[in-house]
Amino acid sequence: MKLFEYRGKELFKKYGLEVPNGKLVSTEKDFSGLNFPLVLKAQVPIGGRGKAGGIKSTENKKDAISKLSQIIGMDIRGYKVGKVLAEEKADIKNELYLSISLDRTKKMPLIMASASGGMDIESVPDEKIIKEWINPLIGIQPFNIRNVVSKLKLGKEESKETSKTLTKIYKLFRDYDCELVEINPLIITSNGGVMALDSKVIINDDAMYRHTDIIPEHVELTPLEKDAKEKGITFIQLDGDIGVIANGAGLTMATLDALTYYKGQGGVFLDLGGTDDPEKVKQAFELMKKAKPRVIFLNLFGGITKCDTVATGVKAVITKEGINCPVITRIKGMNEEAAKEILKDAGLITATTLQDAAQRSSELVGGK
Amino acid sequence: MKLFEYRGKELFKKYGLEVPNGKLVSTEKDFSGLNFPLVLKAQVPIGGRGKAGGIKSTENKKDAISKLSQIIGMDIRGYKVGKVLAEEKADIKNELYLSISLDRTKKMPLIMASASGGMDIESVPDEKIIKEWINPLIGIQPFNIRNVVSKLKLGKEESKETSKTLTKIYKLFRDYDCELVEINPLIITSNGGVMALDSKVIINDDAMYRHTDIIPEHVELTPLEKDAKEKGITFIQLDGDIGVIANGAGLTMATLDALTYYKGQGGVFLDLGGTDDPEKVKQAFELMKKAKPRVIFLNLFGGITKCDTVATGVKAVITKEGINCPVITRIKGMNEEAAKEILKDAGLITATTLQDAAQRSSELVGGK
Amino acid sequence: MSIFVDEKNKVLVQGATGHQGVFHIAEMLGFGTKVVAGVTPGKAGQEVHKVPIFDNVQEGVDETGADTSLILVPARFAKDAVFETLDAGVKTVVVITENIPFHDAMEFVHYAKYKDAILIGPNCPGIASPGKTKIGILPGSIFKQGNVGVASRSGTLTYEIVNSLTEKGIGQSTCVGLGGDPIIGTTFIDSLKEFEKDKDTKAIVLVGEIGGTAEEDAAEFITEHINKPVFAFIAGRTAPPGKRMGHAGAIIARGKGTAASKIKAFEKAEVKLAKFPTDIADLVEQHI
Amino acid sequence: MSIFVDEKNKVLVQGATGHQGVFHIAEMLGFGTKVVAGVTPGKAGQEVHKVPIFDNVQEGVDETGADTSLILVPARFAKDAVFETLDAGVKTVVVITENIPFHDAMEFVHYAKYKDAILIGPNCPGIASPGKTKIGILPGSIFKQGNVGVASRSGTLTYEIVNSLTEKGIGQSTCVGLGGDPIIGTTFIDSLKEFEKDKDTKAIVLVGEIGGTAEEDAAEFITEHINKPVFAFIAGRTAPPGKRMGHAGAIIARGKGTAASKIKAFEKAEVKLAKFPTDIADLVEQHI
Repeated sequence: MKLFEYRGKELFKKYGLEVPNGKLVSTEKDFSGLNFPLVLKAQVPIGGRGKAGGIKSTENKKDAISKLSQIIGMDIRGYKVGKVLAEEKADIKNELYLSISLDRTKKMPLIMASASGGMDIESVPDEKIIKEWINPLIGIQPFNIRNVVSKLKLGKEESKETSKTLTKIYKLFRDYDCELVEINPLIITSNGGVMALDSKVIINDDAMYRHTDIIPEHVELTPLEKDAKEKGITFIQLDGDIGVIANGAGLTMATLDALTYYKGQGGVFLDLGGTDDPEKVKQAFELMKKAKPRVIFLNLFGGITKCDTVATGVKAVITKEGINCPVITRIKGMNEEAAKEILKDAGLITATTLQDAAQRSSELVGGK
Repeated sequence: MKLFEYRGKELFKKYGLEVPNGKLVSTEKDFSGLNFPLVLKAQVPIGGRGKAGGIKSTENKKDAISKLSQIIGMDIRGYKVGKVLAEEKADIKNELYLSISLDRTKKMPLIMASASGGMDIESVPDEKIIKEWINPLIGIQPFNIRNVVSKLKLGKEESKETSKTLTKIYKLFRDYDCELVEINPLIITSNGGVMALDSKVIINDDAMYRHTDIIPEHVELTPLEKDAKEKGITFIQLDGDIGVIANGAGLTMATLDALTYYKGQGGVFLDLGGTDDPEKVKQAFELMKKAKPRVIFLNLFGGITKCDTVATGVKAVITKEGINCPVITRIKGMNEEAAKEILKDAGLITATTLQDAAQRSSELVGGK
Repeated sequence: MSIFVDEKNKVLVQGATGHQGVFHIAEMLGFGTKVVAGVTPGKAGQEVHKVPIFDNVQEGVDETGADTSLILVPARFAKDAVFETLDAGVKTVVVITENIPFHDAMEFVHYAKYKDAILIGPNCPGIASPGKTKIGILPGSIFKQGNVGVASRSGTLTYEIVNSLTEKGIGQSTCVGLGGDPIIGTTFIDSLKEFEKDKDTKAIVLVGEIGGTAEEDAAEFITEHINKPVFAFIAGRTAPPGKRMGHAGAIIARGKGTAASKIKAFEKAEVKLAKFPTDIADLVEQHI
Repeated sequence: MSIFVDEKNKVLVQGATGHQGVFHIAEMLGFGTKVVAGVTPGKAGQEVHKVPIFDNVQEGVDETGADTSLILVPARFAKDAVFETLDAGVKTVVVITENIPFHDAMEFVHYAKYKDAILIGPNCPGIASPGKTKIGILPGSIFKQGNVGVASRSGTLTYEIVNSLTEKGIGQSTCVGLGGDPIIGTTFIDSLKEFEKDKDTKAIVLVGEIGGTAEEDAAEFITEHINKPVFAFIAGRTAPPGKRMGHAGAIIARGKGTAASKIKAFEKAEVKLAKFPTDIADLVEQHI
């Protein structure tokens, strides 16, 4: 779960990190207790809000209120701005970059730091990025901190403060099962203090159960999304008009790839996970009907359950509730021939290969 | 450092373990706030105090005061009792044994538990002792707790409470760098609670620097012991009358063994550690003179420093301050012949072999 | 021969008495797997398809000589289950469980290395060496003993590919499902090393997907160390960046992990790439 | 040949610029040891006897190819120093430092195992393979190249024994000081395994002392696995129970670790025991 900036900063404060004095603002009176100049920052769960006009400086209250009204409700790459954080402008001597993420190859946390803070880390040349890996069996050690901080070439006091900060951030990263903690910029103030001007914190969704103090940002689910979530079916909305039902992430992706090859495009897609349970297939069909695609493409590999059992389930939904668009089915695995007969019987188009099925689906929506 | 029982119990309380209501008592008014019957327990850093009369039950204040006066000042295997802990008698349903120690062979903490609490663990047959090793890279895990507690065959609630207790004790063991935490008995009370009736906690001396909250029990050092401590020389008082100076633990022990072989007996012994630094040898001689042994036996292996350099140092002390008992010297290593000449010159008996030196020393005090 | 597992592995199932446990113990026994023990705390003395159940792993190992563990417990108990089995001396661990927190997986993956144990998964379908053993939840019916080694980050997609190989009469030496999580114990490179050494493996099939750089790393390794022919399929060529595509590990994050990058790396390593999953079987047939 | 270390080891010294570091770098260079780097944070660019000093171990390893580390830092920094050197890829670590907390030692000993590294010590004098290398603080002058392997829990006592061997013209293949702490990385058994394999070792000398059961464990191992003649000396036959005899590990605790028990175990394993340290040389001379 990606935390909004202000939530990330609440966690930072909990771990003793300095952040600018600030708060969420929505009306004039919210500015009391804050000293101008201020920075107003749109709270959205994506980067690039600065370029999109979501960050504005302001010198006085009148100007602030006017700028606040510009930011609230703004659309930033599909996210409507609902919350704005007002913060006192910091006294920046030096901007650093600091992050802790997961290195999938080494299977351990990776600290990245750079003396060039404030810019996108992907634009910093690799040799200017300090990298330090932390072994999960022993956690962060004094030498890791020394290795990172000594290469930042800071003054003595600044190094000491940055070392303390890094220790705290790592603790937060570990305690909260983070995938990412990024601070860009982490600044050195002119009195030698260290302060986090931004926060990007992503908590591993699978570990949320042990962080009940983190209240998820309210996300409006569509009725379909809600329905899918309750049934444990992965639901992803893409731009196309072919509804795809498949089992397993890899097979689902391969199905979308095949549609694209034939100039079709996946729309709603439902991944049943690694199952071919007839009950789950039935539920997916019911969901898909509500999504009203132009074609439904069912691509299943019958692993444990026999294909004819699955087909019987599908037939039951179709027969009982009717369907108002063409359905292309392809079921592979044990008893697939019997399955085909059943599906044909239910008026569904049955294909043998993924290619065949993908091509037919694409043609039905005007692909090649 | 071995903690007195009441100190160990203070740590237990800090970690949320139940202990009987109690306090240190020395006068009548100290009994206020305690409910009879009570148990009075001599606070000494060794076991076996029960058999020695250091633990007494008492039903009323008059009796308590009389028994307290019997215990205070009592000599328990060389330890004069200065402190007495008075505790309310616990309601015992069941007595368990529980300890965490270091397994030197496996190089990890070892939990030992037994359903036969209250008795000396060495008298419990091995197959009745539950053993569970904790890997230091991952610390205690839920399965370790399950493994120990399920084998104790307790009731459901009791198991739950014992599991919590074990988790807390392990945390204490690790946090405080313990060599041993032993609770014997750990009792189950009739309402299903778990309570530590005794405590034996040993903290690793080398880790004491990180546990500044632990105030060492005041131990009266003799002037010699104090002197040796300040100079970083290991000082051990044994029963014999031959003063031994040697370098290194192994060599020192081998020297004592050799004396015993010739029916001599080591008295004060000074281990310089793995050094042959002439300055340290000089200090040891000064110390040894104060201990007034009947013979001094200097057994050095000259490793890094040349033997003649060491001998010159020894000669300087002897010549300057005189010595009032025979000194047998044996120095091996580089330039040992030159060293012998110097020592002979200073009026010291020089021996070539350990056997020769040990035999001569023993003879001087009436050994064989 | 085969890699990682063969007919000698004696399997203990953790989470044996649950729905999945009972079902897959039967499936594995049917495949010929030596399932010797199950573990569910508090259920010692019970049996599942005549396989004895123990209270803890150590007892299961001591009583039956189990050397391999199949983990089917829920995500929040998985780390404990893996630690328990490694401490009991088990040397091969297959973790089926999905949705395990990454930090838990990091810890047990490194602990397995400390114990010199093979750990496959998590979030994987398991491993099968046809004719010898199957440890996991892969459908047994799709396999045929033979000379193609398969390593895959996907589940059902692998079943498709294996099934199409079998339909063409091309058998498999070992098929290992590596798992769809970002942190997994056994990687393409680990599998490639073993397949290269395995005398009965004549060709290698890799099934990759978007996310991470496992395919790029594998491509580099193939160039330097692999002499056997390698075939590959990459899923997710049309997946949009930033969306988690079903698997926790299948995500294009910060510009990294695209199918294009993986395909390019494999082409450079002269790995033969299939456009559609089932094309793999045709490619293999043409080349061996 | 020799065990654990030979002339190829490239040594990095942690704590190189302190009094002990400067002294022993010179001593080691004089013995022929390849000392290639030193590490003291903040002192990069300096030299000690022409050995370059680095700020951290990784830089030292990257610049010089060091594969071995000698730890001379104070006790409270020792754990960090060992972790640092292991993470930098160093495969042989010799820890001289004494008074390291046991819990620290337990962690780094197991971490060394995870890294497949050899760790000798802590609280040890180091290791010497005469004619090849010396890594530690043992006096170089006492050694002579030859065929007797020595493993010891003691420091100066070992010097005595080695010196008496050398005086009799009996050289040593490798002499390893295991360390006087209760928790040590390399044990008698580890050394016995290597000595048994080493073609240039014809006889083995073990120097034990009271405390723990390392000698008893070794005796059992000798009976089962060692064919070369083994000689031993045990210090502390007259040590009183409960007193720590100089070494942290040399203590008879709760009735365990007595010299009598060790002597009995060695006798059962047909190990030849010496009454006095220097008798070892006579025994070896008689038997080989």
